[in-house]
Amino acid sequence: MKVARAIAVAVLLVVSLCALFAGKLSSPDYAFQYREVPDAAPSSAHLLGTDDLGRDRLSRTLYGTRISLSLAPIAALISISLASLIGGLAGFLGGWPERITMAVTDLFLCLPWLFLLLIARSLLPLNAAPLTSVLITFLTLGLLGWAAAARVICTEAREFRTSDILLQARATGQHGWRLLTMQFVPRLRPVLFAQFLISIPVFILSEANLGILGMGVAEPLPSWGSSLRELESFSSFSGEWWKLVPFTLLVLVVVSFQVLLSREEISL
Amino acid sequence: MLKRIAIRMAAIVVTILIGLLVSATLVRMAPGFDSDEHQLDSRLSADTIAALKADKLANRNLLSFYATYIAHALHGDLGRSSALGTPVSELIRQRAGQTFRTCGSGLALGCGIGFLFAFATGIARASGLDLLFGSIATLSLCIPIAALALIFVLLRVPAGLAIATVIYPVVYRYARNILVRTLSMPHVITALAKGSGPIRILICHIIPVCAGQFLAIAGISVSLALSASIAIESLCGIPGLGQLAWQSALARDLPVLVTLTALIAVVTILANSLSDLVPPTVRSQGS
Amino acid sequence: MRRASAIIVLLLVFIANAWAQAGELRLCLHAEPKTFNPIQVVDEPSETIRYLTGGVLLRVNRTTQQLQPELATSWRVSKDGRTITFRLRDHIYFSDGTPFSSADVEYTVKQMMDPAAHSPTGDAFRSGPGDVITNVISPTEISITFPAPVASLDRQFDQVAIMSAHSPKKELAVLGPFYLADYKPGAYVLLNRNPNYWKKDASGRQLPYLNSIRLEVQPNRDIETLELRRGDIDLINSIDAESYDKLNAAAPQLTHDSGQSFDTEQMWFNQVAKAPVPDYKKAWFRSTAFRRAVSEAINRSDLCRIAFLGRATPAIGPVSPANHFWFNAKLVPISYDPAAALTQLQGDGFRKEGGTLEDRAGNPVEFSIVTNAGNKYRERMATMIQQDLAKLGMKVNVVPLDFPSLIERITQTFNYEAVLLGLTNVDWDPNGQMNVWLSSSENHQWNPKEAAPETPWEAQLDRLVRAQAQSMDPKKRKQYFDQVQEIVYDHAPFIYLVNKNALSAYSTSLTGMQPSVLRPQTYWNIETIAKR
Amino acid sequence: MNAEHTSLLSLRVSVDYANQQGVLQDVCLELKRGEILGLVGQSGSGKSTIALSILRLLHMKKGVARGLINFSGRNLLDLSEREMRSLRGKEIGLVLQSPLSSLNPVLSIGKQLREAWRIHAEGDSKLCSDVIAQTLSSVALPHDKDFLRRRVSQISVGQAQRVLIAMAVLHHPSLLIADEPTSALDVVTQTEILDLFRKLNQKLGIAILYISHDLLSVGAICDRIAVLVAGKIVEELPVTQELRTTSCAYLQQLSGFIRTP
Repeated sequence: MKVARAIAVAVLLVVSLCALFAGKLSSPDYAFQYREVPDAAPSSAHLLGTDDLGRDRLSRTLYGTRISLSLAPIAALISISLASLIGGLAGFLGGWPERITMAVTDLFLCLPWLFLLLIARSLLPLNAAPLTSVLITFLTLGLLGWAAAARVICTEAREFRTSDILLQARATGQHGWRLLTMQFVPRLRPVLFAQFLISIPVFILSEANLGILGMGVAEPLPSWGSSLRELESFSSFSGEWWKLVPFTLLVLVVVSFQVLLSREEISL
Repeated sequence: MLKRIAIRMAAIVVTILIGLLVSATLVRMAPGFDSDEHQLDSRLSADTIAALKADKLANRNLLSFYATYIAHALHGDLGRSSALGTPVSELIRQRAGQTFRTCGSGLALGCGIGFLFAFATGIARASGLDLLFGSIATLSLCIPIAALALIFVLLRVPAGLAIATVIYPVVYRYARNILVRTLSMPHVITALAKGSGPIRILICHIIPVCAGQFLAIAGISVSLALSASIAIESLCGIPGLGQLAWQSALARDLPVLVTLTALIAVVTILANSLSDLVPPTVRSQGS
Repeated sequence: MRRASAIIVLLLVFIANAWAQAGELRLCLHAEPKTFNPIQVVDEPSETIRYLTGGVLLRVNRTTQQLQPELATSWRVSKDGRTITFRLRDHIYFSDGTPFSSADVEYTVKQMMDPAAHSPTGDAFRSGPGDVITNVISPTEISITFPAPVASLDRQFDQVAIMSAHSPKKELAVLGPFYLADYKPGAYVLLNRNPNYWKKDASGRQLPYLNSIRLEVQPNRDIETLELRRGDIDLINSIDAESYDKLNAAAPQLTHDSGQSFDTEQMWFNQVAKAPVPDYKKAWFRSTAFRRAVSEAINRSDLCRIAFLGRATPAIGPVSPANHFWFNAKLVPISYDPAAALTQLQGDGFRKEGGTLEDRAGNPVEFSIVTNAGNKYRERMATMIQQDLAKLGMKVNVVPLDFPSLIERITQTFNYEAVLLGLTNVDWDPNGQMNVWLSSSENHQWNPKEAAPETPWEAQLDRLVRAQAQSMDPKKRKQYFDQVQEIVYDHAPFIYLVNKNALSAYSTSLTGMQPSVLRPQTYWNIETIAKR
Repeated sequence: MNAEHTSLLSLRVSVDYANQQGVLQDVCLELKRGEILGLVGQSGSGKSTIALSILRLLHMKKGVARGLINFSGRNLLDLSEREMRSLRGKEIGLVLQSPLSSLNPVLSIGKQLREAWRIHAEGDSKLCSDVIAQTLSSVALPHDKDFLRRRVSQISVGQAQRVLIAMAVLHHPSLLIADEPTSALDVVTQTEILDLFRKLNQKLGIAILYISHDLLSVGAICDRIAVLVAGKIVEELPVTQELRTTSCAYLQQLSGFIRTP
């Protein structure tokens, strides 16, 4: 297990260092179209080949890592915070606040949010800087992603409210903030951690899907999501392993997070 | 008891009415509500285009749409699709069975495998297993849903499996982590100290205690399955409600979208009420 | 013994299956057909079904681009271009057994021209105010008079499927090679062979050869390609360049490139006076020099080579060179010349400071190109144009939008700067584009519904397209249209980018295929197609 | 041989947790049959770790035990999981500190008791209910149907603790490990439970490893006291009758031991 953890740390470290020094490791212009060599296989000039417009895949992957890997965890944190705030409070308070919150959550889960995103895009100026629109995209994703987790957390909190761990903790004089941090948060941690792990790849992919509403990462800025969209016509992949590099990286990073964050030993 | 059920039902009805209003507003306010792709067809006269849009323009006034919709819905008439011209109730009748089968099998399979793997990691006490199942979960989360749908068509596998692939990671992660937490609870240690074996621990001391949380997970996976079915059905060309939802979203088909929202809301609320059926496991002392 | 009989039974089942499938053509529709009523057809899936089921009086031969007789044995257009007279075939029956006569033609025309019916098919005949007069001369002869001359009147009848005036089945009684047998919404449309179809082949065998056609509703083009490779479907009418390339690499015997098509991909700038765009930007977009400079700075051959994988040709104007009769052969391909483009811009008061192009007032040139999201080729073209124009110092933002939002922006709110879209030209005759060039029309996309032409060249365009519509002389009409093409070439209200190639793919088990660049490319001669 | 003088449990273990090394460092303990050994120490000194490592349940807390745990002549660390399981509850019982959460909240008390019996015993349900009734009365609890049908939320803390004890001694184990069994109880209940332990020890001859930080209660029932500080045994003393009665000064001294390092 220790080895696994060391590997996980190493993977995350290497990936983030590569992203940080993307310009040093590859061609600094991720947007330049080498039009003589579109869709090329790896070569000494382009270590991971080029994409359909002849842009260097390696630098696009690295710059994309920088964007996706810094923003997706932030969005995940936003949605976790919202979920634990809303679900936790509702479950903790019980009674009608809980019932109303849960009704809102149910409603939230079935509303056609696509249209809200479309409305948001129509409010955004067409010439918004690519980076701004990425930020807004991830922010929106974080804000819309809490409902499912809030339900689980609420059930959890309700059990906690009625458990005598709380009673006992109260009896020993813990209250307020201390109760929250000492008892409640550690108890919620597994669920929050699950939510975090689920959200990261989901957010990275949703960003790509929002691209088709005009709210994703705008051209020519790269992101993992837009690289992963290439998988959608995967029948062309026979033997072209280099097109799977962003996908492999994403899986590696999330698995590393999993290894790193799962402290609990499970056994019976 | 009867009163409680009545209040509960009323709450559900109010929730759905609000849902209807919000979704109608969202659709109506979305850009492109008034437009029609045939507006670009230079062969058509302005008259014809106006006629093509007539159904949609009748719904322009949101409040009057809302009032007529509810009035008609009370008489069992859900209106007519503005894009397809067919009664909404008929559209739903034609397609509900397909979605029920796809989502049902996907849910059963996804939840089944998710819980099974979660229990397996719990019982086998091997963190290697967790890493394996967790990585499978990560892998299926990282594949774009369009690619997933395509893979399943390529392998000629039923679409239910694609939905299961979407649900499994979520169920596995939540269930496994709740399981881990429950495992370290004192009553499990007591049971272990009694000499109980792992299966007995699972069946008598973990599942009943976590039933609420597990049902909450099953509940949210219903809404997950429904939203996954939109993408999967429209990509795989399965004539279900998900495909209808996507087509209507593109066409800004207000009556269909509003009805579908209500339908999804009913299913979601019912699914999520599952976890409320189980009383909180630990009641405060003093009764 | 038991095993042997089991094998025989299995074999028989297999043969029966193979037999049943042998005469069935399978292909995909990309969306749900919206109607089965031939006069209400607007969308492509409905049009496919109309084409396969509808019997028409005259048909445009998609290979020779000439008219040929079908239900009408001969026809005559009057000198003023308002009246057409048909002589019809005798002893023809609808698919349900109802006999066919001139009354059915009269009924169809009346239905189509009924203002309350809002028939899109009828729009092609609505040239002026007034009523359409039909005159049934005999059961096999009819003349139809329109209130105003209709440009290439006879060719328009290619779109008119004759409906029965008396059949209880209404529009489901058809004269075409197939009739609608089964429809499962969202899943498939099944057409069966029309036993009453009138046409016979040279050896006297009744057509069509195929027993049935199964049209599967399948919006996903990747899956469509996959199904073709597997043999689940037999035909892809128009396949996109990327799938074509993949298929060509794996199974070259399936693919067919018919060359440059009539469809154009183009971009245009927003020239609407009341558009919510800054005034200084409007001034750029309304400057011919600016538009021409942009046009010249776009590397069209790169667009064809990279965005379309070589399966497209640089476009010259509204008429594709593939349209041999109507294309103005004097026009030369627009040369890629960024230096000349810059000079032209400098002549218009722009100057390049550092890496940035600025207008006279010092505003940096920055604009956005919107296009419909999900269209890979347009997104690619926009991104390539982004880099091409960066060489002039222009900053271009690419914004993909979902289709309804895009249409709302370009037809209602005019909240856009430039747009990249494609227009399909179904018609061989450019008269179908008339609404695009008339400045008062809603389809005059760069500046719709002008009260009066806002520029002299738009006034000239108005005059030319009206003149060609009035004239019955093909040579005269060609001259007018040549001038239209020259004006569009010089003023670039539309910046034409590429003409896609007409690409199709079909199984080697199909015989009698004659793919064409005109729609429907592969099955236009459906009655003589057979499946081995 | 007198049973009183044979050694029941002797251990010498070191324990590491995944995130903390040296939780127990070479701890030696010896427990004779029928003896009550008090294990005292501050919270965090590793008392509960000893309890869990004897039952080989340390992996629940992600810990590993090394060394020797000799119980009735067998080294527990060498046993298979199956052998260990047949030992738990039958020969070694465990009582945890928070009685309300140590009982399964969704099962009735009767069901949990029956479960505890059935794991290690054959026989019909008559025998089972007899044993349960007998054991419940020996811990001064009612054994009517109504009580057995209750859940943990419907009984008091003191009752819950008695149920736990009843469950632990159902099979008359030779060793009972009580991990801070009285810390959640009020003073009156505490005294009652302590009496109960003493009674069980005398009547059934069950040896008790009594873990606590409460010196008074330890002094009240134990034969010997071991003091655990930061994972090491620092003192092991017998408690004489004399000390038990006039113990204040001595206990104060012990407190010093516990607090100093």
